[in-house]
Amino acid sequence: MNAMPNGAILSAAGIHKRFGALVVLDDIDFAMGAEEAVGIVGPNGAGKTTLLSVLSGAYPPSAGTIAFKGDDVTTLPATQRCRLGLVRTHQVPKPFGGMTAFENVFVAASHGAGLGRDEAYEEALGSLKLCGMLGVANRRAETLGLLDRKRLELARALAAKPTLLLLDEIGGGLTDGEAGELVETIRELRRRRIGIVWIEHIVHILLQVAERLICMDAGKIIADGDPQGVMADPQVISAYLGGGPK
Amino acid sequence: MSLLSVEDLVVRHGLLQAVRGVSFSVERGETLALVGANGAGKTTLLRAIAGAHQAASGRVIFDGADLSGVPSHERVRKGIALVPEGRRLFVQMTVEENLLLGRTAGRPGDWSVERVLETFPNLKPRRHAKAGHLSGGEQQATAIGRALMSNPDLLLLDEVSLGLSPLVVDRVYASLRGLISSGTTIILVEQDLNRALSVSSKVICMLEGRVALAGDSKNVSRDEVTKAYFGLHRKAAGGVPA
Amino acid sequence: MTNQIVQGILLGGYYALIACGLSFMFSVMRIINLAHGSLAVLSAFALWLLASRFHIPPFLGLAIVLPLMAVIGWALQRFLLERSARGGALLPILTTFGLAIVIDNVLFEQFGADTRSLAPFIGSLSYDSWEWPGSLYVGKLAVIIFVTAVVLLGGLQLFLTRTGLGRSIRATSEDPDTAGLVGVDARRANAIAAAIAMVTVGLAGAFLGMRATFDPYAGATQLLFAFEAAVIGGVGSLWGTLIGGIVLALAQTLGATVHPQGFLIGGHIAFLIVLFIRLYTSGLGLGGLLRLSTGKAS
Amino acid sequence: MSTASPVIERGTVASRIAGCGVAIIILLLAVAPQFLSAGVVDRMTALFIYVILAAMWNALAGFGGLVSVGQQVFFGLGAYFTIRLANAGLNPFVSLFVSAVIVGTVSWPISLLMLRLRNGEFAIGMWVIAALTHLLVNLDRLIQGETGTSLISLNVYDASTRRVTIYWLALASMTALLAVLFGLLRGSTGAAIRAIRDNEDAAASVGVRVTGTKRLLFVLAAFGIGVAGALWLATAITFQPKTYFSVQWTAYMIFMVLVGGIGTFEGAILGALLFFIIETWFGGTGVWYLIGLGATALVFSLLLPRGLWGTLEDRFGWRILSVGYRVRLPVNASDTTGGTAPPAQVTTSREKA
Repeated sequence: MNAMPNGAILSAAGIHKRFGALVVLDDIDFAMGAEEAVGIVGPNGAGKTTLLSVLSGAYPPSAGTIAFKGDDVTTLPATQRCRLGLVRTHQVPKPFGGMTAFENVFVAASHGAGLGRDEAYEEALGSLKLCGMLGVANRRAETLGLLDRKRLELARALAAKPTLLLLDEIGGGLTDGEAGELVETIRELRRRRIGIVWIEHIVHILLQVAERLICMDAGKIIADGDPQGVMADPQVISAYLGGGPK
Repeated sequence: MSLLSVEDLVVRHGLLQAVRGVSFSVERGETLALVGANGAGKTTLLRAIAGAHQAASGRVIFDGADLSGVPSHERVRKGIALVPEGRRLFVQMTVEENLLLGRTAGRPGDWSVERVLETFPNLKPRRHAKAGHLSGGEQQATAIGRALMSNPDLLLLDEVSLGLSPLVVDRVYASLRGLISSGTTIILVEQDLNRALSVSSKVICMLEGRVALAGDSKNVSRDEVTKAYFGLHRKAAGGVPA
Repeated sequence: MTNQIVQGILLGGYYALIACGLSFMFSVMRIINLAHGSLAVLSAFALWLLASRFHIPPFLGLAIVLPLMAVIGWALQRFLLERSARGGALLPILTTFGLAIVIDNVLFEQFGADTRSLAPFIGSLSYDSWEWPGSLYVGKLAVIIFVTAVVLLGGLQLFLTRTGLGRSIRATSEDPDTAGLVGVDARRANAIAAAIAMVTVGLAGAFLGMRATFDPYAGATQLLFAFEAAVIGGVGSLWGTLIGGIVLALAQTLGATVHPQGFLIGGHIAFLIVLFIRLYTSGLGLGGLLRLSTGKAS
Repeated sequence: MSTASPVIERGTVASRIAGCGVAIIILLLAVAPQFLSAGVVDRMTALFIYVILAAMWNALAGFGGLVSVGQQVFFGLGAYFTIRLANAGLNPFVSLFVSAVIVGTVSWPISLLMLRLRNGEFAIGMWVIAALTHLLVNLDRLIQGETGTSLISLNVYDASTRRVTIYWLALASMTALLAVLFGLLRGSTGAAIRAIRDNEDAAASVGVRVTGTKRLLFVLAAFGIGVAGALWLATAITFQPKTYFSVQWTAYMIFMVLVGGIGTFEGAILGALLFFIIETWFGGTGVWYLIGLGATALVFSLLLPRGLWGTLEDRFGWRILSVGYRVRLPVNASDTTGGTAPPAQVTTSREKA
């Protein structure tokens, strides 16, 4: 697959990632259009988070190229990709613990989105509000609970004004009510025409938002398409549960 | 008396409440399979039983003794051994050294380096190789062997077939069957449902920190487990379990 | 020239001795102990006190001082390092730096600014030498120190690989969490490792006192030597430390031949050059220089 | 939904009063030499230098997470370059500041190597740099090794002019450096600096330029400490490398910051004041004084790692010279969990000073 579909905002071709002898990503080809919402599922160790890290620039791929908005960003560090609008969240939230929730988000607005002071304030407050975090805006992040840290992770990424948001398991550990709020938040992002790639283990949450689903297993994409179809794919079921029907 | 009983156990992993009130018990000689999606809390549950996480509330009772506050190395001494997810071998050390470490607790029993090598013949030529240089199957065998070296009464196995080729998985499971028939009590986390059901006597499916389904391995259907696994059973029921 | 190289190599033995405790503690507990040098000087003063006040010769005095150092190491780990390490990576630096200041100045308060030496208490050993082929004169003490370093490093290596306790310590340094799961008491292993490290520091202090002079503020220099030798020696086995010590000593010897004040400068520059090469060729900057390579896959 | 938007507050009533207070204090300090004895003027000059040292080390370690035990290198170089420049014929007072600029410039290449080190390695690596620089300075014929030399060109001024000029220079330097530092830390760069301290990877992933920001901080701290070293030389006149390149200076900085409150702007100043008082009272006790300093630093790092001001700030919410941001929610906002809920008054989200 060398020719990328026209209008793809993000495309990755021939991505390999090895850690020592361990092959984590094995020839991944992936492209998505702007404003698309793509879910990624797959069993443990399938390479999902690694794929996200390679796409976001946390580390370079061992082979392959990545293009964002038509430019080759394969060797661009995460900082630069963020400034171009490709922003990620972390599976284990990484807040700036000594700073307040607002300050966390403000950093992203002023540096990631490159806004001036007043616009950065607006953007930061808007992101906090969208994620339901205004009430804890003045709390030091290290004093927040897991749920708020996850929300903060999302709010901070949003404040960097992404055109494409890479989400890594932001739904884990949520109650049903909380998960519902999260789904609403993500739907709002979609209305704002932000593209989304979302890795999630809690499939029923993901299915409420994703219009396309990718299933990975052992470093490869094994299914890609309509969510219901992918979840019914025997290959997907056996990737999770192994073997054929009992 | 059950060998192990877990009573309304709540465990936080970092800030996440990964296990949210789980109760079950395991009798001597039984094999319990624990299935569920990632993040369902299986690994945290096993680690809490092994003492790597302390319970936020609830109790783990082993051989009649409450284990609250007992650190992991003491639990090994009492007879609980964990084969951790991802094997967690000491990669700088040789296979033999890894195995010998399993003897630190000093529990009496039949297991020796020689016997482990008999049980896993593929390790024999690798005895002095660094654990970091082993293949996945050899690593898994070493990890199981290391746990066996403490002569445990209860063996906890976390994803022993992950990342292994089917052939190697077969071999690992063949040796597990040997252990089971020799009367070792086992709790097993396994992705492959068929395998899990085929070796176990009881099965528990976890979902988001709770027990979504518990039953006899012979009586549950694959379909039932699949629904519980993805949390689709409650959508179908149209409600939220209490 | 051959003479200088031989002397340099022998001096490297001393640096390996002082460095091995520092890198041992770092590889097990991930802590750089800034009081390392001061503790070596403390040991030297203890031996000096025993020798001058109670007429116990230094080599005999070690029988008292080394166990004492072991206790200090154990207590240090249990009461200071374990606690401060919980507060993140930066606190142990501040804690051990504070400790170094306390030790230095307590020594100053007790013993004053005079420089001391253990040389007067070891008889002719301090100046005796052997003549080697090629009319090479090598000090007996220098040879003893070098041999001690080799024996100590070898012994430590054997201890770590051949004994259960040694394996427990290595397991703890690789992965304290999993070590607990196989039955190793990680806290105990760390405390024992600290005790062992302090014994090597005590021995290094003894030789510092015998081969040269020392004063209450000599600890800082010893710490820098130890750090430089450990970093130059780099990752891997304890033998790397020996090589690091020898490289450092040779660079100092070379420096001294270039300029009368070039001894220390030569060592520091060698350290910076090695550092530069390591940082810009291997990308080790992120992983840490002293750390034994763990090769852990993510 | 409410029509009122939240307001970003940069200060409190207390901080506005404190701001005025600081301005008054500085004005008073500026005219103080008229009324103070020579000895007191000299001591006050020392205090200003301590404040600079504490603020700079705090910026580096407390805000940037870069703990260095080799900052004496910049202190010594500040003094050394002053000597060199004055010897070359430059006015000694001008030399002080040109010297600090050179120190800042020199720190740039040092940062290329040192900033790649982590934690303890950075700390002690800086110490090696300090030791090496000390030795190299000793090689300079002008310095005559450890014998040292003096800033003789200052002798053209009479003693009282010299004393008061240095006092004013120190006061002005302190004020200016604190202002620059405060401005930097309060601005978006300051937020980036703290973000890097808390999580470097996350900072990079939200668009913070990690390396450049760290370097800026490193160079600024080097410059500030260079100023302090040059000023110290001006008060002491004599330059002995051993004194200036002593690790004791870093020990003082650590003590001041650790006791005052690492990572808070007020903490460093408070720490410098406490240190100054302790030195004035106990400095005469010589070595016990130093033992006390070391032990206090040890105890604080173990038991009260946020220092006095940090603890007060946590306990009572005191903020005087805060570099942080507070969100004030409108009174009718639905959230009730917000820490501060004073009456709402503004409807835009413009900054309120």
